[in-house]
Amino acid sequence: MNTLTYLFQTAVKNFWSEKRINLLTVLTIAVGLLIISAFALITLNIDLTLKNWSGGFGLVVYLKDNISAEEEGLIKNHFKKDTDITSVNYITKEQALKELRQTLGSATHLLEGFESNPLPASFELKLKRESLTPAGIKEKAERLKQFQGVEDVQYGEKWLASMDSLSKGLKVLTVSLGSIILIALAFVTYSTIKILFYRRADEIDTMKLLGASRSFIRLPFLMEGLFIGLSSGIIALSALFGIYAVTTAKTAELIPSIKSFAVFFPPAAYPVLPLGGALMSLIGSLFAIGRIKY
Amino acid sequence: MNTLTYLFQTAVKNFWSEKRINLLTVLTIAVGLLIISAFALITLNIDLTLKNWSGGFGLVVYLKDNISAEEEGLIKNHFKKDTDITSVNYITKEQALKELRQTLGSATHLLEGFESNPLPASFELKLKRESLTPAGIKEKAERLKQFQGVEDVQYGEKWLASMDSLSKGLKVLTVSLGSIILIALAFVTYSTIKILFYRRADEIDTMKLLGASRSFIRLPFLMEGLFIGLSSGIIALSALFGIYAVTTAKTAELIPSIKSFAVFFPPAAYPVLPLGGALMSLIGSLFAIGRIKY
Amino acid sequence: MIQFSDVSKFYDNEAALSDITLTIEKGEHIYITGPSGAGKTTLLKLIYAAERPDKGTVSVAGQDTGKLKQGAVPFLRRTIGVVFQDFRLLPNVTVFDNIALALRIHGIDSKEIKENVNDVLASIGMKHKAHEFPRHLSGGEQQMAAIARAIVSKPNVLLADEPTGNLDPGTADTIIKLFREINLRGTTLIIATHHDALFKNTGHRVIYLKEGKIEKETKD
Amino acid sequence: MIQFSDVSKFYDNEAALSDITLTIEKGEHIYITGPSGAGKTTLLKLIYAAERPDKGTVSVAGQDTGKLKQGAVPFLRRTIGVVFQDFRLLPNVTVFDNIALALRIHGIDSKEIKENVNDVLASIGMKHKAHEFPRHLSGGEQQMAAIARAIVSKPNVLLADEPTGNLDPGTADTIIKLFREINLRGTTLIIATHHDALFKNTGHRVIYLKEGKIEKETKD
Ligand SMILES: Nc1ncnc2c1ncn2[C@@H]1O[C@H](COP(=O)(O)OP(=O)(O)OP(=O)(O)O)[C@@H](O)[C@H]1O
Ligand SMILES: Nc1ncnc2c1ncn2[C@@H]1O[C@H](COP(=O)(O)OP(=O)(O)OP(=O)(O)O)[C@@H](O)[C@H]1O
Ligand SMILES: [Mg+2]
Ligand SMILES: [Mg+2]
Repeated sequence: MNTLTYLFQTAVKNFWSEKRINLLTVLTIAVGLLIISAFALITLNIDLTLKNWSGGFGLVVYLKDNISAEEEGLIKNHFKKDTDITSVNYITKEQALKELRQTLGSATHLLEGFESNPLPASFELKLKRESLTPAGIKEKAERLKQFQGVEDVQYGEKWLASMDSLSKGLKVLTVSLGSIILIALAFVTYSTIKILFYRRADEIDTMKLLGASRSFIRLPFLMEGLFIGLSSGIIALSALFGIYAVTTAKTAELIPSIKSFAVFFPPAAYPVLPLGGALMSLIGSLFAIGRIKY
Repeated sequence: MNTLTYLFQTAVKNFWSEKRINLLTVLTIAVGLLIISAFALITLNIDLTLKNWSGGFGLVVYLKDNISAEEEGLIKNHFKKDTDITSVNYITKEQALKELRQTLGSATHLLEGFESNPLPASFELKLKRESLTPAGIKEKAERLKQFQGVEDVQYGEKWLASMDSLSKGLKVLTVSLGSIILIALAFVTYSTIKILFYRRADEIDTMKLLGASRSFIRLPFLMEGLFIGLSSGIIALSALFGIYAVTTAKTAELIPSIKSFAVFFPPAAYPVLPLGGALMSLIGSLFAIGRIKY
Repeated sequence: MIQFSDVSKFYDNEAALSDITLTIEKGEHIYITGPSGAGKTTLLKLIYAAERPDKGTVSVAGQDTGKLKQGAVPFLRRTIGVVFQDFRLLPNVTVFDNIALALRIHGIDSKEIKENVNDVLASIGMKHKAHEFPRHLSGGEQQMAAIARAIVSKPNVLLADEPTGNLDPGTADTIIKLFREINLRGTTLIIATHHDALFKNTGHRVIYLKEGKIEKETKD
Repeated sequence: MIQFSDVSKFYDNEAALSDITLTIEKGEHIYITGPSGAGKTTLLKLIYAAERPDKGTVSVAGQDTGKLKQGAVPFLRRTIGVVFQDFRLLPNVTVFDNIALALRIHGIDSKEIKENVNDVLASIGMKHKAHEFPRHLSGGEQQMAAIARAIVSKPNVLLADEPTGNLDPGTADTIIKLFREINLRGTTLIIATHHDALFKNTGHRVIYLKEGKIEKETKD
């Protein structure tokens, strides 16, 4: 116990006695953690935005004018059984015409040639995000077309395909760039701590010659690494929050809607950065000290 | 001259005598340069992609069925004088109908109610990218509406607005994230070199006591910094190229079209990374050595 | 008991020590002398297992240091106090903490450490420098701190490598008297030195090394 | 000519030197002695401007070191050779390069450097260690390398701080003889040492320091 207290004090002393260079190390690692967490936050926000967009996506089932109540019942029943469908919205012929008028805007005169309402009634279906794959939707559409009373089934094939590839591309980018950055930062941490401890090789030698055990030598270094990582994490978290606040405020001047969908990490995730930093530095220190041979 | 040769040899020797730790430093800085140049490359590619997309954007000027040749002439003349317009395409009533049929696809029966072709002839205008601001386009549209024989002027207002804000947002993101990363890396470089040179404080002291001049002490360190930066830059450039090649190849499996628009930096820009790295390390070293006081 | 049997140690194919056979009894007070580069420091290093013999065996307290497991080395070293020729003080801690370190390693508690360190500092007249850092000490003061660290843990064996090189004759005398006291309490004492005034006419055993070999042995 | 006029130097409000007045003529051969912590090293540091006086003035070759501009310091130091008490060898370069460094600083060309360094190494019998790194040398060998570096550039003033602390009497004699030769060629020679055998009965001037003050001065 006494020895542990001493080793802890030693770590604090060592940290303090080289405060300038330790501060540099802390800031370096903090900057690294900041980059990776900023990256994670941006990814999170892009992902949420994509989810929002694709939440508006669905299938439209156009009904024949002469559909029977029984046929309509069968179709509705099918919707109920399909767990991928999250909402069903019935659009009457009149609503459809109204919507078309709105969409056409100033070109509404195009509709003047019609004697009766040419538009069909329809069901608008919304699907779970997970089910929004081009192949899956196509299959669903084909099945719905088989029903009696269904005139046609439409969905944004092209849009869906590009949305899908955008989402996939983004995932590839996120994972590859993210892991590059992660590896890079693990490396920067290791390297910084290695260089920092390299100076102490003499000191370690002396301790060995005085009969210190491996753990006696290592513990202060590991604790120092832990402090460094922990402080880095706390600094990174604060900086990230600051930058997030400033950036959203600034961006809101250009895109006011940003405030409604930009998010920060949930409070439960706050400890991740300090603890992650501490763990990373701890492992970095462990490698940096290396094998102690007598 | 003799002394310069010696100082150069000293730098090489120093670099070599601590090769492990110098290699770590080189890799750390290389990783930093890699991240920043990867970021620049991604930004470049996104920007080009946006340019491609918006290249397809334009205004459509719908003409009245009863437009006179003189009126058409005046309109065409106006187009010629407006330097923002890069291309003008005349769409006849028949072409318009054909296009609409294609667009409607399986819903083409909607057109069956028409007796005569309800669609107007039109001019499709393409604009310079720089002129694609919501306000500018709106003004252009209003002016065109004043012409005799013009039925209506349409443009993707919403799409343009979101495209514009996307582009602006991206720019804000790029500049802010980019400068954070740049500052971070300048800092990592400085810090790594500082920590590396910190060990040599004793050596510097000894040199001072032996009567070495400031430049005699500094030059080997600066050269060592230069080597470190130069090697880092070369490694980063090679790694970036490797990652680019692998990533585009991998991504092409998902989005085949990527090959047609993904670009790497032009060869003329290759020296930027090694030279930039060298410069950065040089400045970092200069700060790291600090003022030499006697 | 320390025993060298036909020990050689090579650096870059040159023998720093060759065919040394030597027995040092428990509680002995012995000097190692000889010109620069004769192998004095190397001989001491073999005792505290900082070097392993390339030929022959070195046994310390019954343990063959050449065959010692890594984990056993610290335990051996804790029974040996060493005054290093180049002092080897930790630069980032005070004189007090440098000396206390030798006790910390034994897991002794802080109160006892404080007492012991202060006692040692008092006995060598260095109390006023307890809270200085090594770089703020004179050469002799650094050497005194190194001596204090070696003796504070009351080791079974005390090795002192040129312990008076930076000391004035008066202080050197004090140190030698202190060493003698420690030796009388049962500690085996091995001093490597050029300083023949330390052993001249004392009746102690002196080993003369030359070019890695034992040239002669006397009882002055 | 080196002149101390009423010089004091304080560390943490304690005087390491107080009220020193002393004149050393060009070409003199003088010893500074006194117990550990008396201020010998501090006195030498004031000469090569590693410390500036807190009171009084130190003048070296007509220059007041206290008022010396930063840019002038290296030029002063190039006229002074110093054997540091803790050697101060660069750890990353060989003995040869450590010694050559003193000449590099003068901008001398490589061929001449090689000759001079080899001559010096030969004169102190260290040629066989020319390409070793300092950490692979014995204590005495390191001290010899430090001496070689101080004398290789044939300085006007040679300061040697405890230059024989790690040398055996034979080697110490050789070094002192070498110093004497250098002195006879006109170099001012100032040796700080505890080792009274160096100056006993030589007829040289000896300054005895004690607690920062000049206690006495003799011509032994
Ligand atoms: N940088 C420093 N900071 C604080 N005190 C110092 C510093 N340098 C020297 N001292 C103190 O000044 C006094 C004189 O030191 P100095 O090194 O001149 O002694 P010395 O005569 O050379 O002794 P030695 O023979 O032991 O080398 C000593 O008490 C020392 O502790
Ligand atoms: N690590 C090493 N690598 C290479 N050679 C070494 C090493 N350590 C010692 N030597 C050489 O071995 C020989 C004996 O060295 P040692 O340090 O034992 O001498 P010493 O008797 O202690 O001398 P001194 O009185 O000068 O301290 C010397 O020639 C030295 O150069
Ligand atoms: Mg030795
Ligand atoms: Mg001194």
